[in-house]
Amino acid sequence: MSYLSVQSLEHSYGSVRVLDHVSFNVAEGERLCLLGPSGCGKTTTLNAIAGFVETDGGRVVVRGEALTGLPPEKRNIGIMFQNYALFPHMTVFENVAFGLRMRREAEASVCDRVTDMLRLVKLSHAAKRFPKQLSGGEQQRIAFARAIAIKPALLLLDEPFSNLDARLKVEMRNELLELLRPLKIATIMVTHDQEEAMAIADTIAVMRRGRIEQMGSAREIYRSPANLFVASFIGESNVLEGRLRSVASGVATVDAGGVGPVMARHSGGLRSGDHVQIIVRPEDIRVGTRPACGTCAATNRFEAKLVDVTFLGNRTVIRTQIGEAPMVLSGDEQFASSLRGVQRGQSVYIDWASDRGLIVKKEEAQ
Amino acid sequence: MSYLSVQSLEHSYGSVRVLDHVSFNVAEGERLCLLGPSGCGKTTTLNAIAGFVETDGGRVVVRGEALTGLPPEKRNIGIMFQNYALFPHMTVFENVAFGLRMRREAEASVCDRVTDMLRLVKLSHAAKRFPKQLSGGEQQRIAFARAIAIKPALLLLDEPFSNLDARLKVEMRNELLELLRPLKIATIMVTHDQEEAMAIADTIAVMRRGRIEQMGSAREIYRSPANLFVASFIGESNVLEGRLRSVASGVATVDAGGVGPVMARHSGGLRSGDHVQIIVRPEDIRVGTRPACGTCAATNRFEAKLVDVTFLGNRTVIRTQIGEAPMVLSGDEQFASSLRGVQRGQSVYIDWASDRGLIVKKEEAQ
Amino acid sequence: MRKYLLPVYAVAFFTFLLAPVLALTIGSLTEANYVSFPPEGLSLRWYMKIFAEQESMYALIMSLGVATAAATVATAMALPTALALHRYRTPLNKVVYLLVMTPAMLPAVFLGLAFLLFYSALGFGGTPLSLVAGHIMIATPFAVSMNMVGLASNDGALERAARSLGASPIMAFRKITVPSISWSLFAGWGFAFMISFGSLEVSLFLSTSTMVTLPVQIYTGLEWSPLDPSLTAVSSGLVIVTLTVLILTARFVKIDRFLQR
Amino acid sequence: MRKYLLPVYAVAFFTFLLAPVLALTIGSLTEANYVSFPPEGLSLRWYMKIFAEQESMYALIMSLGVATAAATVATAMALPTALALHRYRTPLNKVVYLLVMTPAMLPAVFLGLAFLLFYSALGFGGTPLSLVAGHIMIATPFAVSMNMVGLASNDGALERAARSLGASPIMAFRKITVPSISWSLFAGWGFAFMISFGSLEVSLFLSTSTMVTLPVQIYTGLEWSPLDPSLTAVSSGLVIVTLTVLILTARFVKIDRFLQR
Repeated sequence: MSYLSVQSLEHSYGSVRVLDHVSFNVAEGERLCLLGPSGCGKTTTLNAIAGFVETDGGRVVVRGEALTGLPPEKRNIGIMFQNYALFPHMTVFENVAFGLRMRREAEASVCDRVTDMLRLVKLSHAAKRFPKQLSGGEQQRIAFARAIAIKPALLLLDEPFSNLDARLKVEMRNELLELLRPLKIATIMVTHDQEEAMAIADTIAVMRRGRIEQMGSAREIYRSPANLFVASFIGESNVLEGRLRSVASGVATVDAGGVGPVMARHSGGLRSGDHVQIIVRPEDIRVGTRPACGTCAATNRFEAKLVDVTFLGNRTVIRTQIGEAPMVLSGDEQFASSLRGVQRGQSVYIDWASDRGLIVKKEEAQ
Repeated sequence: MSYLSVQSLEHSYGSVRVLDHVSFNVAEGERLCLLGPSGCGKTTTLNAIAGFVETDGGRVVVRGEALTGLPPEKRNIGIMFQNYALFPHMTVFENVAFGLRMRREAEASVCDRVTDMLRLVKLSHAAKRFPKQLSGGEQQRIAFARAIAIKPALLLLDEPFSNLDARLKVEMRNELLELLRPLKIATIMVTHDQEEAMAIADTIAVMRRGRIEQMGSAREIYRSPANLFVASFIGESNVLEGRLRSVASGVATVDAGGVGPVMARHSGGLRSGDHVQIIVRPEDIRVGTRPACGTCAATNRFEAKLVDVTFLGNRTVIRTQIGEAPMVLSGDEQFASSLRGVQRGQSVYIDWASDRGLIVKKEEAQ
Repeated sequence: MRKYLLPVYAVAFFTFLLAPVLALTIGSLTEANYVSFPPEGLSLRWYMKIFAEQESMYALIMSLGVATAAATVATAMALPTALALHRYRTPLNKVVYLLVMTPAMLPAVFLGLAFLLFYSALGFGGTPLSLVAGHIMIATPFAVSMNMVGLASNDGALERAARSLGASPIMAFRKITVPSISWSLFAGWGFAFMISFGSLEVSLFLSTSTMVTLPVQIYTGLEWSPLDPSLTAVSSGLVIVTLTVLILTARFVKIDRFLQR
Repeated sequence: MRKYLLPVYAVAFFTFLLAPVLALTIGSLTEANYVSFPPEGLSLRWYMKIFAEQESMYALIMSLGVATAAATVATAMALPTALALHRYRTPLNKVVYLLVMTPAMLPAVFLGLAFLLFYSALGFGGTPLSLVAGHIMIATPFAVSMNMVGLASNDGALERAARSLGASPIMAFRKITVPSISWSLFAGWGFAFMISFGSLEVSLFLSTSTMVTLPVQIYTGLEWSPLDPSLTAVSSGLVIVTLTVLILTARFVKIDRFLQR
C-alpha cells in the first residue's frame, strides 16, 4: 500500500466540474508534481489534501488512515504557500516556532527544533528579524523551515517559485531540491511551469479540466505524451495531421495532409483511417542543404521552405514549412551553421527518424 | 547619418541617476532592443524618445531633426504599450482611426486606412467590437494596427509580450515579426526577456543602471559578453575566478582558485596578475566517464564530481563541481546518456575548448 | 452551523437597530392624529395631506434646488482638484488634500457656525447664496474623493497612447480621460447631492424663515408637535429622494466592487 | 507653468472656502464681547471663560462619554459583522451589507426622528441609553466599513497557514487575523468616535435638558446669542478633540495609501 493515496476526488463549484475523479498515489519520499494550466484543478486538489476544501466525493488516505472530515489543523501536513504566508507580525523565530507552540511542545524543545531548522536553511542569523526584512529567497527558506518544523507526514508546495524572477527561480529550485532530498518526505508540488516540474519531481501528473491526463516521469511524459495537450504543455512540438494509412508493429504510416506519407511510432489502439496527429519535437529534426541519404528507409525526408533562423543563445531555432505545415527545428549553433547562405524562402531538406515521431489519436474539439 | 540618433541622454530622479549618457543609433528599418532588468533605465529611454519624459540632457534626432522640446503629439511616433492601452469606450475601428482623426484626415481616407490596417492584422471582422471582447493576442494586434496606422517615423514597443502566457508569447513573437519585416520601419523595443530580444531584434543594447553596457547582435552579445553582468543576463553561464598568469595573442592562462590553470580567449586590455573571471556557457562543456584525449593541447580538462542530472525535455542539465566551483553543463539527451550508471558524487571528466571560455575583468563590487 | 451563525447574528442585530426606521414608516400609515406602532388602522391620509401643505412642498423644492446646485458646483470644482491631487506628487499635494477633506472631517456644527458668521460678515448672510455656499462646502470633499477613486482606477497609459497618436493634452483629456472616469463624476455628484440633501446642521445655521430646507422643516415641526404623523410623512419624502439618488449612484459605483475587494 | 496651475487653483479655492473656519477661530481671540474679524485686540479670555462655565464643560464630558461608549459598542459589533460580510459570499450577504450601511445613507434627521419615537415607545426615551443607542446606530457603518477594508487587505493565506500548522480556527483568528487587522479596529473606532462626537442631528432629537452634548450646546447657545465669542471658543473644543482623534486615526489608516493608490 502506498504512503499517500488520493482516491477519486470529485468536486464542483456550481455546474463547473473542478475535480473529476482525481486519483494518485505517492510513495514515502517521493516527489509528485501536479502540473497544468490555471483552472485545471491542481490547486483544488492540494486544498482538498490540506483540508481547506471539502470535496463532494473521494478520499485522501495517509498511512492507511483516511483524512476525510479532519480539519486542516489535525492533518499534520506542512504547506509552503505561494506567497509564503509568513506571519508579518512575528519574527522569523516565532514563525518557525508557531506550529510547535500550537502543539504545546515544551519551550526548550521548541527552541532546539527552531534552531535546527534555521541552521538547515542557513538563516540562523536572521532569527530575530521580521519577514519583510528578508529577501524573497530568504522568505522562501523560512516558509520551508516553518512547514517542516512540525515534522509533517506530508509536504505540500503551492507554486513555490512563482514569485521569484527567472534567474533566482533556477537557483532556489536547486536549493529546495538540496533541502528536500535528505528529508525523504512525501511531497506534492503544484505548478504550471513544466521546467520546475521536471526539475523537482520524480513523478509528474499533468492535469486538465479536473482530470489527470497522464502520469509518469518527466522523460515518459516528454517522450510519449498521451495526447497533443500533454505534448504541447510539456515542451514545444510540431504537429502534423492526417489519416492513418497502415499500421505495423510499433510503427505506422500516416497520410499527412499537404505533406505526404509520414512514418512514426504509436502506442497501439489505432486503426487504418483514424484521424491522427503526429507529434515531432523540434530538436529531433535534422536539416541540411541537400537531401539526406536515401538509404535510411525508416526516415521521414522532406523538402521544406526556410522561414527564418533565430539565434537564441544556447539554441538556434529554425522555422520551416513543408507545404503549408509549419515545422520548427531547434538545435545548437553548429546545427544551424550548415544553413549559412540559405536565404529566406529557399529550399532546405529536413528529416527525422520514424521513431522520433509519435502518433496520437486526434481529440474531438471540446 | 543614421535615421534615428539618440545622443547622450541624461536623467535623474532626485539623486538617482536613471539615464547616464545613453547614446545609440538606429538605421532605417532596423530593430533595436533595449534589454535589461527593471530599473535599468530602458523604459525611461523609451519615454524620453516618445516625449513623455523631459530629460535633463541629451537629445533625440530623427532624420536630422531634433525632437527636443516637442510634445508627444507632435513627434509622429507609434507606440505599442505594455497593456496595449486600447481605448475601452471605443470600438476596434475607432481605436485604429483615432490617430488619423486627430490628424484631421478626411473620413474616407481614414476609413480606407483603418480597413487596410485591420486586414493586415487579420482582424477585419472585429472592427465593430470593443477591446474587452477580444483575446489578449487580438488586443495586441489592434494595438499594433493603431500604432502603425499613423505611418509613424518610428515604432516603439514597450514590453510587448509581458502580458501573454509562455505559449502565446512565442506565437505572438513570430506574428509580430512577420508584421514588422515588410514594414521596414525603425523600431525600438524594450524588454527584460533575453529570448524576446534575441528573437525580434537586429541589435541588442544591454542596459544596467542607466548605462548601455554592450551593444551588438544577439550572437556577439551571447558569445562575447563585455562583462559578467551581460553574460549572466543573456543566457546561463559558469564563472571561474582567478588571476591572470600569462597572456598570448587572443588566449590567456588563468590561475583559477581551487581549480587550476584554465585557458581561455580574451579581447585584450589584460595584464598578468589581473583579477579576472572566466565565463563558460553550459552548452560548451563536454562530459564523459573517462578523461578526454590528451592530445588536444588547447583544451581545458578537469575531473569533476557529479551533483545531479536533470532532464528538462529539450535539454538535459548536468550539475557538477570542480573542487568547490560549480560547473553546469547542458546538452541534448544523447549527451547525458553517456553518464548512465554514474551515481551522484562520483567522478566525471569534463572539458571545454579554450576558445569556448572568455576572460573578462572582474568588476569591483558596487 | 458555524457557517450561518455570523450572518444570522448580523441580520438580527441590524434588524433590531433598523426597527425604528420601519416602525416610524409603518406608524405613519396610521389613521389617528398621532404616530403609533402598531398603527391604528392603515391609511395614506398623512401622506396625502402633505401635498396640500404648502410649507412642506416648498421645503422639498428648496432642498432639491439647494442640493442640485451644491452638487453641481461641487462636482465642477472636484474634477480639477482631484486631477491636481492625482497628477502631482508634491508635499504641497498632501496639504491640499487635507484642506480639501477638512469639511468632511470637522463637526458640521462648527462649520455651520463658521459659515454663518463669515458670510454675515461678508454681507450675504441670510441669502440663498450663503445657504448654497455652505452646502457646496460640505459636499465637495465627497465629490473629490469619488473623483480621485475614478482617476486612480483609470489607466494613465490611455492618455499617453492618445498623446502619441497626435492628441493634444486637452483632446486626450476630453476624448479619453473624461469618458473613462465619467462614472466617478456621476457618482461624485450623487454623493454630493445626498450629503447636501440630508444635511441638517449647516442648514440650521444658514436657513432663514423664508429659506427652509426639508430637514430643517422636519426639525422645527418636531419642536412644535413631535407625534404629528404628517411630519413622518414629510421625512419619508426625504428618504425616498435619498434612496433614489443612492440607488442611481450605486449603479455607477458598482457597490459590489467595493464590497468584494 | 501649466504644471503649477492646478494646485494653485486648488489651494486658492479651498483657502477661500476654509476662510470661514480660520476667521471664526481667529475672531474668537477678540477682547470685545462679540466675534469680529479682524479681532479687536487679541486675548484668550473667551477660552478661559468656558472652563468656568459649568454647562460647557458638562456638555464636553457628556459628548466624550457618549462618543466613547458609542464607538466602543460599534467596534465590538462591527468586527463580527465585517467578518461575516467578508467571509460568506451569499445573496444574503448583500442584503446584510445594505442593512448595515443604511444608517450612513439615510438622512440623519430622519434617523433622529425615528429613534426618538421608537425609543419613547419602548419606554426608554429621554434616558442616556437612548442617546447612546442612537449614536451607536450612526457610528456602526463607519466601523464596519473600516473593518472590511482591514479584512480585505489581510491575506487569507495567513490564516490557512496557521491552520495547517495546527491552530484551531479560534486560535488562528486570535493569533494571526486580529493582529493583522488591528489597525483597522483602531481606525474604525476612531471614525466611529468622530461621527458620534460631531453629530448634531441625532443628539438634537435624543438629548434632554439634563443630557446635552457639545454640538447641541453650541446650537442652542447660538439661538440665544449668535455672536457670543465663548460659543466659538466652545466649538474650538469640538474641533480640537475631533482633530486629535482624526490624526491618531490617520496614523493607523496611513492616509498616504489611500491618497496614492
